[in-house]
Amino acid sequence: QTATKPLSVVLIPADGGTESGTIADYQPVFNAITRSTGVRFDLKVAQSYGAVVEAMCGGRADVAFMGPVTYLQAQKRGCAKLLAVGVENGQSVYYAGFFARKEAPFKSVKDLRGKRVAFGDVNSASSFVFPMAMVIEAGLDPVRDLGEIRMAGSHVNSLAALVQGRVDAAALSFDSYEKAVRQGAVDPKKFKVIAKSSPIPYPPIAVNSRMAPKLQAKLRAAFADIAHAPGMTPEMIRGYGGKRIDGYDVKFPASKFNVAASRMALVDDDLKSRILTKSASR
Amino acid sequence: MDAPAISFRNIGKRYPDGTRALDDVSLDVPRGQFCVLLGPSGAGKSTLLRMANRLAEPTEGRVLIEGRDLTLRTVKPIRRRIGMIHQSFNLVGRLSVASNIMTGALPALGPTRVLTGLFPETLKTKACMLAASVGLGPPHMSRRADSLSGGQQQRVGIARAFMLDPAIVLADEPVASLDPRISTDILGLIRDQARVRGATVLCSLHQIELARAFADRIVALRHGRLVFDGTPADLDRSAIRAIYGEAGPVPIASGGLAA
Amino acid sequence: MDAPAISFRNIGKRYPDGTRALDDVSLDVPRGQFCVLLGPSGAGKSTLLRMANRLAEPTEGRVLIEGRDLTLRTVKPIRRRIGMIHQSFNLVGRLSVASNIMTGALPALGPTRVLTGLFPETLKTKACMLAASVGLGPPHMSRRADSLSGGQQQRVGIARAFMLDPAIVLADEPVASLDPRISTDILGLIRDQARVRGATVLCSLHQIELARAFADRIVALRHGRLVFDGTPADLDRSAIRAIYGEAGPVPIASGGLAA
Amino acid sequence: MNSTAAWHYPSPFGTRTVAIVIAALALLWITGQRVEIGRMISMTGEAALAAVGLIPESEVADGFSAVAGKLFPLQISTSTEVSRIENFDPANLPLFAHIETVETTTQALNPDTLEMEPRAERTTVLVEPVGYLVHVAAKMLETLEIALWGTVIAILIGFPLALGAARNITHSPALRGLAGAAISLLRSIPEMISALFLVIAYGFGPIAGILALAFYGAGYLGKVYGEDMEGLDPRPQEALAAGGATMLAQLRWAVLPQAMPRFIAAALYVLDRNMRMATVIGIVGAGGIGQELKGRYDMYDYGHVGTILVVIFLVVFLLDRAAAHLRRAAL
Amino acid sequence: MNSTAAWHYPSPFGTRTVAIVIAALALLWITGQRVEIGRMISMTGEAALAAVGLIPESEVADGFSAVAGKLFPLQISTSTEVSRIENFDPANLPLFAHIETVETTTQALNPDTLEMEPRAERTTVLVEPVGYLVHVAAKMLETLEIALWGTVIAILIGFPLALGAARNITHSPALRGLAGAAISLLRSIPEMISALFLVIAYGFGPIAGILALAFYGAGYLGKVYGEDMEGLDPRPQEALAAGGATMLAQLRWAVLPQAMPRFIAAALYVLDRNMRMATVIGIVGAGGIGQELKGRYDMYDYGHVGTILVVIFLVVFLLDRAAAHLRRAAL
Ligand SMILES: Nc1ncnc2c1ncn2[C@@H]1O[C@H](COP(=O)(O)OP(=O)(O)OP(=O)(O)O)[C@@H](O)[C@H]1O
Ligand SMILES: Nc1ncnc2c1ncn2[C@@H]1O[C@H](COP(=O)(O)OP(=O)(O)OP(=O)(O)O)[C@@H](O)[C@H]1O
Ligand SMILES: [Mg+2]
Ligand SMILES: [Mg+2]
Repeated sequence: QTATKPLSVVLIPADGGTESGTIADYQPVFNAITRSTGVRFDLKVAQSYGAVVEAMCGGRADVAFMGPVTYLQAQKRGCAKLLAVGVENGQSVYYAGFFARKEAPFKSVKDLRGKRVAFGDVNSASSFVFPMAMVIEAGLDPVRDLGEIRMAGSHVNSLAALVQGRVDAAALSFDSYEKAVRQGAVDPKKFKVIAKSSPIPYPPIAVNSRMAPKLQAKLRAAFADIAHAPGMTPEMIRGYGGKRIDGYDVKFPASKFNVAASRMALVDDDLKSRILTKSASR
Repeated sequence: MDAPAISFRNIGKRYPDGTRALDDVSLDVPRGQFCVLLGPSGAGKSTLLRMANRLAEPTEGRVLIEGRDLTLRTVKPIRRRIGMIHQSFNLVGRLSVASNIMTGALPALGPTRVLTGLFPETLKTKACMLAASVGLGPPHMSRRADSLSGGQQQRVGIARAFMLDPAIVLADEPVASLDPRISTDILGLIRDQARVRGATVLCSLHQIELARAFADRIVALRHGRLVFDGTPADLDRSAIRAIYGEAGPVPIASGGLAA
Repeated sequence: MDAPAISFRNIGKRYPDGTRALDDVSLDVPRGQFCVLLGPSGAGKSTLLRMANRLAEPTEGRVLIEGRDLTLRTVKPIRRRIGMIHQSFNLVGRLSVASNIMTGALPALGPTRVLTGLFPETLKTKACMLAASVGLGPPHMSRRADSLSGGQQQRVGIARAFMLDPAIVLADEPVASLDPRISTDILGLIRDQARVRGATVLCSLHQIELARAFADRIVALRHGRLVFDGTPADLDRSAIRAIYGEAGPVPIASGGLAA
Repeated sequence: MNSTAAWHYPSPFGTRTVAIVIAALALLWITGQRVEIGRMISMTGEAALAAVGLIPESEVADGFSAVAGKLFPLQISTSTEVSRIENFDPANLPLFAHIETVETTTQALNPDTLEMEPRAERTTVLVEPVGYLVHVAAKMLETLEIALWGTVIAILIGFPLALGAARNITHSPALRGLAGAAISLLRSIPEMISALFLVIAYGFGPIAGILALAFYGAGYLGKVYGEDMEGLDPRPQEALAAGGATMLAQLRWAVLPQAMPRFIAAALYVLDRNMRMATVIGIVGAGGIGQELKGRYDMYDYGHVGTILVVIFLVVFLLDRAAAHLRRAAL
Repeated sequence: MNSTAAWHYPSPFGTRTVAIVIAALALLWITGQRVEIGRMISMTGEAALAAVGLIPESEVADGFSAVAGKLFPLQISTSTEVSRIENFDPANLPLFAHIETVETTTQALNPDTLEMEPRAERTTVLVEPVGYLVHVAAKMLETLEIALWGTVIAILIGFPLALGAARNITHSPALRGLAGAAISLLRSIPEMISALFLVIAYGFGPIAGILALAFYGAGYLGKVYGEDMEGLDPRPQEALAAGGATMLAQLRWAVLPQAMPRFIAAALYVLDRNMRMATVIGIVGAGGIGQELKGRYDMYDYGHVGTILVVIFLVVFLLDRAAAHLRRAAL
């Protein structure tokens, strides 16, 4: 890549966000990096995890902000390398969980046996992979033991199904739930968290593994020093979900994503296709 | 009951594109009269006929049918008393001949029959008899109207107009596409119908001979104005010249009759 | 060059729905002849005419134009030499009169002119002259064809047929919707054209008088079979009865001529 | 004439018609049970009764009012934290904008206690009173541009295909079959799917969206234009053919003049359909208002969703009027 | 006759036409630059050149072949680990099925070392040679049922609206305006969005999908049926009106017989469009093949995606043939 052709950056709003909102979150960061390195960027937003993996592997995207599961899929195919992960209060994790109505008698994931449960997108760490792993770790076979599986497509639809009483429990990220409460879409007094997932690594920023190592190093340095880049204010440093973060960790060990990988290994392709089949039956 | 069947009062018509089709035409057609309308092509014959049932609206003057003003409110009941034969037949090409004839009876039928197409036997018989009287036999009845020859289509249109025994018949060149034999048969049929039932006929024609043979009265338009009004006997060579212009109809003038 | 202009050899036609329109018709029309086709409505006149340029395909027999067999391969060049006047006019209603007349010249124009509608001046002049000769003036030229009266539309169709100076003219009731004056003008025009250019005319008509006045030769169909072939002088009362059936044309029989 | 023969009035429908009608009803009955049409009717009925107050509540009515109610009030302003605006210059505000200081209390879920906890924040925001409307309008314009080009390309591909598939233009059955298959192929791939593939081929951006819309639109126009041309009054074309005019001449002077009003209507339909479809395929990264809509929905900003829906309605409505106008002028 | 006057041949186009054409071209030029049409053409051109081997490679061609190539070979069999099948009875296998033992090496994460380790596994699987095809066919049937009912309801709502909006049926401009607005409203809400709301109101299952399809379809049919009725030859209807026939009679005996082929074509178009749309709205939980398609895409199972696309194409193609047949019979 020469300096004349901007690097193509693809952003996925991890649990929902608008095109302009997501760009507004990241534009200042990338602008700062342009100022410090001279590398220019062309930011695009996509909402399909699969399309971004294919874009990375097809060389159509140079940099991507993607969900942890997506990152791992791309990495497994040898297309992506970790660049940086946002840090907030020294941590780079978020949580997902199962939500239910306050009066529901569920106390743990085990109690979901025979119940109707909604999940989000099949490639989403927080609304599918981690919650599904929780079900398996609780000793249940998702297909055999859950009453009904609803693949609602997104965090919002998963929660909406719960709110409307179409399911007994819904899997989504805490972040998305907070947004719903803030926007008055749900009344927090009526719902509770049944179980919390293990910490999920932040959605990372990854580079195409075909990118020249020198350029990768240049970007890595720039991200590490983002807080001191010219023209940056602390408020402009944003990360997952548009939240304010302290900075980017470029030394984040890729092995920390193994937690996610282990969860992914639990939810293998065979299981996924059985879940798909079950969710489609009625 | 002495109001004329059709009464045009100072009718004028200018089409939206500026064409002036009629100009101050006044004409009373008494009940029971067989009145033939002559005039060169484009003289305004079709336009005048179409005003008698408000298919065309006059831009000046007014029309009275049996003494009643023809307005938006009265048009429905008045139209039921009028049968019209259209110059371009206006059949529903995709329907059968039988259905096309039957559409003439629709105004007399209730919504159920209209929707289901289950017509009373009497009307079916009538449709068949009318078809026969214009020379269309049973094999034609279930054929599609658009597979008929020009003259056959015109005859379907004529049968349709008589389904409800109209008190007034408006006929726009009813025999233009017909051979002389059927032409006379059909004009005879229309005249007989009218005589028997006391119906009024206003009929545009191009054939002067037929007009002379059938009309009680002949009127003629030229350039949208009434230029002749008289009995068949009054229609002499100079009158014809006044209607059609200088040369007069050539077949007569150039010795067509002598052949 | 002594092959007849049009030659029908043992033509038969059965429509897909089973209607038998023509039955073993053989007819040679020599070059330069003005041949009139008579026959009652539904006799098969239109069908026969439409076979001369293969708009209808014979189910039996074959058609030769100027000695050449009319096949799928030869039809294009042959059609260019033929001008046709259609019984139902077949104008493009949404186009202007000028454009409709001009469509008659399209076969002679290259694709660029066809696409852009930029026609050569000579053709424009010709279109205007033809319009004038059928009695349509400049104010009609830019009007939409579907806003014309029936007779005016028929005249546009006639002008269109002459745009390319056809060697053969097929005319299907060209004057059905026209008044007697214009009828004779137009048949005169067709005859003159034919005489001057040595063109052949095959023309179906319903008016026996006009047939007598203009034809070099008269042929007649009845129920799809040729029942008469002779000069106008041969067309006597008994011939007419053979063509149209028992009663014969009434206007003549009932003293129409005497009026 | 023969009066017994005259009695022959054809019967309005044959046993074949009756059999077909019965078969169709049976099919509807069986499939209707499988897709729970009965439940749909009873639920809708309940909602209707609840709406007029005859019964106290209905699931459907509740569900509707729960969501639909939240669409209002529409959101038309924007407020942006000034600290997030690069090179913010308080002396040089955008038109109509002003600065406010707001104190907000937000709720956050504490991962340890699993309880919601309030947190107070004080921020300076730039308020633009019609900022969101302007933003939506800009996105809408982009959507319209995508839809417009999707339509233009659809016509460029679809019209030749239609010519190939129309019985009265193309006489060779082989060619017609080929064109028909191409049309079916273009129409059989859901835009959503072709957009996903096109994004991979052309990269993220409007091109993939335009092509996805254009491919499907080409299939639609190929089909509709073809059928329109076949359904015309054949006589004017026949008159031209009778004179020996080429197919091109027949097309230009008999087919097109007659078909134009329908062609225009179909193209405008594709345009407005593209506009709405852009809201779906925009999601894969093809620009336009789609992501805005999906994103706002995912962020529970129902007021924003309401604004977008109203704007889409207005644009569709105006397009409809314009289309009706054009059609009538061409009629 | 007067030969100077005869020289008056109207000019083919006026300055107004020329001005409109120039304005349209300018619009296309400007918007074309905004949506990168130039880039689209050059990329597509490159791909075409690459395809015929004139240039070594093109991004687009690579991207296409990367994805499209993966659609093949189509996946038509299923294999299920027998250990995951409840009450598996090896003596009583499904039709055509057989049992295989496969040895696979998978990479698994060792929870202790947190390293990926290869692990050989030996599993017994039940192979159904056309199992996936059967599954897709069953889903397709369900999709067709949803599409069918979406179409039936669309006709039931759309036809009355079309009557209300058609100039030659409804004479009152107020009523026409009302019907027109309802049609615009129905057409302006993207199915995706109305499906989201309807799922909340009616619950998961086909009802929400059917209604979402039906609402939009009703808008489409309202528009198209209305325009079709307005575009008919007015003379047969005029003939009936001239005799004093009611509007109902005119509709049943002049309008419908003429419009039927178009009506059938439009309804069949809605049917096949619904079928494809079901692949999009199915995603929100409305049944049909949509979730299967989206899910397989998200799982990178392109062989499965290929199978689904081929099945959709076949169904669209067959529907097309059936539609053409019906239309021709009605013509
Ligand atoms: N497309 C068609 N399908 C079936 N039958 C047809 C078709 N066209 C014409 N016919 C039938 O063929 C016969 C001859 O028709 P044709 O149009 O040639 O008659 P014609 O002599 O021109 O009559 P007219 O003087 O009434 O125009 C008629 O009985 C007619 O009904
Ligand atoms: N819809 C219309 N718009 C504009 N002008 C029209 C329309 N209909 C008829 N005209 C014009 O009005 C004049 C009278 O037409 P009309 O149809 O009444 O003539 P006509 O006497 O019936 O002629 P023909 O014997 O040829 O049928 C003609 O010049 C015609 O061109
Ligand atoms: Mg007239
Ligand atoms: Mg004929």
